Amino acid sequence: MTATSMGKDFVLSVEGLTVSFDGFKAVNDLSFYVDENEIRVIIGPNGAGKTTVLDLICGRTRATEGSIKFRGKELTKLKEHQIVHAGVGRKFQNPSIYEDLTVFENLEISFPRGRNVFGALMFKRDKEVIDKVHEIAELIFLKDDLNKQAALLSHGQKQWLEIGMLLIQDPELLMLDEPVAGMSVAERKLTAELLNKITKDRSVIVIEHDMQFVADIANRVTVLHQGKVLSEGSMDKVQNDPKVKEVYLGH
Amino acid sequence: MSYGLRSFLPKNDMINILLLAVLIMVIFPLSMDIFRLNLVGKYLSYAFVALGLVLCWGYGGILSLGQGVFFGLGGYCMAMFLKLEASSPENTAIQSTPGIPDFMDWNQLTALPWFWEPFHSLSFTMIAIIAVPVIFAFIVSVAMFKRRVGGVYFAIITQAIAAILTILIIGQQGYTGGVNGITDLRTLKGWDIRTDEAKYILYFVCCALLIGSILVAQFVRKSKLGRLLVAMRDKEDRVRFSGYDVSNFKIFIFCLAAAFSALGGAMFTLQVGFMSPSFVGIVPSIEMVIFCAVGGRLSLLGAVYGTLLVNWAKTVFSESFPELWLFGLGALFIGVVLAFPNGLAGVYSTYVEPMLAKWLKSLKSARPPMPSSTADSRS
Amino acid sequence: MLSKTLSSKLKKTALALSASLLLTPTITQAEVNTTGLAVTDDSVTVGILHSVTGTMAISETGSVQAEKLAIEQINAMGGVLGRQIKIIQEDGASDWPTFAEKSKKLLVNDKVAAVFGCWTSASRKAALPVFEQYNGMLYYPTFYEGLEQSPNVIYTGQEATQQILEGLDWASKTKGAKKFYLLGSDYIWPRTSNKIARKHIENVLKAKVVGEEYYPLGHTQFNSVINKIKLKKPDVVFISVVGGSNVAFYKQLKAAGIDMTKESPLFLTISVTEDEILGIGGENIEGIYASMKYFQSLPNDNNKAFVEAFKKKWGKDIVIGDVTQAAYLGPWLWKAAVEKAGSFDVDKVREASPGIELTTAPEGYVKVHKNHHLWSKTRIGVAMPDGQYKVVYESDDLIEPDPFPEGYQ
Amino acid sequence: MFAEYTASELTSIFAMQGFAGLILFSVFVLMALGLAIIFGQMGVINMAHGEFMILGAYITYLTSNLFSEYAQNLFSGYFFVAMLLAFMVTFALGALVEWAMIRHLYKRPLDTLLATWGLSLILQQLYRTVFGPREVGVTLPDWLMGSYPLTDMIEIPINGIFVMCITLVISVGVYFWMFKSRWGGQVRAVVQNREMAGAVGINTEKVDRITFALGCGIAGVAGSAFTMVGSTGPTSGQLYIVDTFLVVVFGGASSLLGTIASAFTISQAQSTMEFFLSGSMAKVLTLLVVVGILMLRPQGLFSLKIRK
Repeated sequence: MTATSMGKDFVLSVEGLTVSFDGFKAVNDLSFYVDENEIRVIIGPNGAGKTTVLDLICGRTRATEGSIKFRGKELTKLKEHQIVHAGVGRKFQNPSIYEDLTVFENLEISFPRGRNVFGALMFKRDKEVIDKVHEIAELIFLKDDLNKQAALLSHGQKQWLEIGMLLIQDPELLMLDEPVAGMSVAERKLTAELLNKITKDRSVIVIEHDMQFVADIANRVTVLHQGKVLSEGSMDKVQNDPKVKEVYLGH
Repeated sequence: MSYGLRSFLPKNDMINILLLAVLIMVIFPLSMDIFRLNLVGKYLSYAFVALGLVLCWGYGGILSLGQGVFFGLGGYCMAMFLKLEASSPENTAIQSTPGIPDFMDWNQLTALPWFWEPFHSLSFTMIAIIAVPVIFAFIVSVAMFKRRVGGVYFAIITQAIAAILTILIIGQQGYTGGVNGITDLRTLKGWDIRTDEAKYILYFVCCALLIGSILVAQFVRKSKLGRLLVAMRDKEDRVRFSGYDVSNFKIFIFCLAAAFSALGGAMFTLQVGFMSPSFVGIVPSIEMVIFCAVGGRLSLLGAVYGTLLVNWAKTVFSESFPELWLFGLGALFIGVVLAFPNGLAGVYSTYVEPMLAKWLKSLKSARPPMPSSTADSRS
Repeated sequence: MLSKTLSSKLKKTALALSASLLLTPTITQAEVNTTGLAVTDDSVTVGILHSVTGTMAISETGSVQAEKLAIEQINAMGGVLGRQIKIIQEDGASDWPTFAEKSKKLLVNDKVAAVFGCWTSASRKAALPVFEQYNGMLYYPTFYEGLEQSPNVIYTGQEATQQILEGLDWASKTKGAKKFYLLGSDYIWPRTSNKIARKHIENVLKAKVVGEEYYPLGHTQFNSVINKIKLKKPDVVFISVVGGSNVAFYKQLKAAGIDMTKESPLFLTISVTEDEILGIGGENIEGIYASMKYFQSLPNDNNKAFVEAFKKKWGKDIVIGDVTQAAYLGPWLWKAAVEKAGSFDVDKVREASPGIELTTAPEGYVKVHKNHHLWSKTRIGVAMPDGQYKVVYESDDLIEPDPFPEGYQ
Repeated sequence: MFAEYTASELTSIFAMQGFAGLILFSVFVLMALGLAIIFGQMGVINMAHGEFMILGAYITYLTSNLFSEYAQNLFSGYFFVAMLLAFMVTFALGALVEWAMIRHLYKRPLDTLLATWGLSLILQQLYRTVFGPREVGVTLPDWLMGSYPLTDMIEIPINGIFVMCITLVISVGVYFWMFKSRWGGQVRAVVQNREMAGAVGINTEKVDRITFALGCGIAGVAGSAFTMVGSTGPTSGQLYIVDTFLVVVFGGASSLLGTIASAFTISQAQSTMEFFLSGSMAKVLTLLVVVGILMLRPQGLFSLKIRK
């Protein structure tokens, strides 16, 4: 936490965040801040606590200590769906889509309307919904597969679909866990393009291993190691940090 | 895609529901005597439970082994009303306290317990038949689903609840009629429900309510809520992170299933003429799951056919081969689960329907086949 | 009043008689059957309705065997009113609505002249409205809680007071019992029985009930109640535990160091017949007393012939309990009533039934009371290691059945 | 309620009652251990658990008949042979069932529940056909019957001690097998990560089969032991099923220690309440409390907080 970061209005401020599993501290007194419209990439060796950080922000795991503030709102006490309503969207590491439903239905379910029981019963597939679904489908390269059952998509397409499901929620903070994992080179390129398009008006946190990909998209990079921030800054700065070199190359 | 009736009731489904309606409301009454028809009526009252299970188990992934509880609560509410009417002071003049049900008199109760009082009113009873089980289901499901108890745990806890309720009903015989249940029910607002004519009318009421319930279930299934249930069964977390409070949907569908079961219980009481704890416990509850599984856990109509088929087989086989019946039922159950997890409906849609479609196509090569959206691809 | 209804009934019968005279050529058929029962010139059809499958099959099998034996014997003697008895057997499948359904089938479709059946009270309660609606006749074999007296049922087993009062009196008089502990399975029969027992103990015997306890059906852990019995030190433990719980209870009793033959306390049951002892094991229950109307070991000649015939038909290892004998009485009582009435008509059989005597009953002499229960004796037997009871006491007179006992409710 | 008793009477009764609780505890552990292994380690719900127990009981019955027929002089020792046979037969049947049925259902845990229910129906009817609908009486050797008088009032039932010993032996055996043996390590590896375990050369199919069979085998021994305290009939197995499942779930499904702790809690609660209340109410209250606690703490008494 640098001096300049104090007192400024951040989209997301994580402070003193700790979570322990039976005494093992997966995340240990972690603090970092994400700016408006910033693309932040979190990297780190396996077991550094990257996914756990995302789990903590979106409410999947409860923090033992510390605070997560999103636009001044404390997230640690909210339930998952309330955090989503506040404007945080999250993509999982393995594509998490509804395999039994069609692409259209996958996107439609993610459309932010009719989110309570009664609303879901009375939900109508009106023009607004259909237009929005088509718009997003176009964006994620799936406009020809709308009626396809999601289980039949390729791995890369599933990743895109999940990104699309987030986009249709129009979150202010988008969190992506390894969005290009398992993709072919061509798909990777398309994904980078897609991310560039969709990150325009929002803040994004990305977890990624692919350094080339990271260099392409990141504004700032945070390196996690053993649940703590090891280094933070631009890609160049981080790459030349001796501590980072030691962690990555030392074993 | 136009919305409205078409979307909630596609032509295929409409035809299938109509076929069922014709079968149970025209063909059965014409081809059976009232004795057999009354039996079918009893089976159909179980079909309500199976219908509820399709929604909460097939779609919601919530397996309840305690649906007998709701069936029983609905049935007992109905039975309490009928028993009070049958226990008028004139009918019970020989008792030491006339005007209360006979079993209370034997148990030295000298006044009607407070919770029996409102069941003098038919309108209260009608509300209670649905409200009591639903409130109970609501309490149970809020406690469980808000804490994310699911799957196996839910199944076992509902099973324990069924066991508790049975022990309670049997033990508190002064208030409930004990192990014998509430028997000798005669009239509904002066109308003798034991005559053949009444049995016909009750049968048709039962059919009408069943078709109505199927339509309600169909509406839920085809609404976004139905798709959400499928989504939840697959990736519960994803639904949460799409901004839905998953537990509310589970609570809703569980309560709806309870309401269906209760309706079935009330129709059971009316048609059979009594209610007893042997329809509340673990064994009947699991049998109802069997009906649903055999018919197809993802098919509303399949559940109805499954119920009819299993019960019909039970009646026929247990008469001719009582020894073999349990072997048959057990084998059927294992076979369905292992080989046809989607039951009869699954067999129909994977084998029969394509054949039919091919055949129809060869008749007149037009009209593309309807996409089926209910395929279950879980392996 | 009575003569008026009687004469009007006679008139009706005469009318029906003359009507059928015109229609059917066979006079005899019409005379004995004016209500369209399944009676022909040489046969009459009756129903047997017990559970052959399900959990109750264990208990009801003996009744089916006894009823079939009785009917076979009656047929061998020339039948009823010159007609051979045909049987339609239906399975109640341990499921109460099924009993109601099958009753209806037997009465409406098969038009049977009488039904021998039901075992549990629940099945009888379920079937009763059907018998009343379609005016059928049911011969019900089980000892039960009483509190019922239907014109359409003949109860060939004991109602509660017949089994209980004499047994308690015996314990009080010959064993000087002052403190009683009541224990039962948790359902209507044990609860009603214990209610009657408590009143009798407190009001008539002027003794004390030191404990009353019920366990759910199927319960298998009785160590706590055994401890309570040890603590309260009753003179008599009065037991109405049924089914699988029985086995667990007596085994645990024995294991807890209670020697039942020492009679301290004395164990008096109304629920363990020779049938149940098979499952419990004779050595585990030696020394308990049972209050019943029938034991297989009864030394009279009727019984010796009955036991011999029963074993000949159903196998030499079979045992015969109280209910089995009561079931055996059903067809005989019906035959006697039909012959007295000279008709198979249910109304006439009902009218003829009170006062029917049976001198050939294995239990000795029985008589039908006007409340449709049987006058019969009460016997106390002590369980022997071979699984039989030895009769140690027999009431002097027949005990009057009293299904609605004054002062016991 | 204790005013009329002397202090020594009360002491001995409480001692006896504590002992009754311990016996109930042993019975619960025996019932639940096999199920806990199958459910906790494999996620399979075996509704036919009770029928496996009854199979063990029937084997004991057959063995006792055999001995009294052909080896009367060895009769006093037959019970050990019977338990061994019960274990082997139920183990074999368990392996067969796993091979024919369960292995196809690992990804559908709720379906195992339904399929094993079907199995339980078949087994019940099988018992009925083979052994008749009546309960059978198992003759016990004399040394297992009766009790050992500790004082005038306190009598220790010998078969209770015997059940406790069996429970202890089996619990210790399971502990060593699960946590000290190579085999147990493989089982735990498979539970934690099936693919990885398979990749490092563990024969996961064999592990599954033997785990399931072992659970069934323990059920068989339990059934054999229960001939001393309970009934043996075609449907007797049904009597145990609710209690057994509640013990396992209450303990926290994945923890064997939890199962034992939960058996202890439930048995003590039940036996205490049975002493102060009537039996039926005690049962209802026990079940209600257990269900109530499970609603508040669905993960059961013992559960590991794990990283998802």
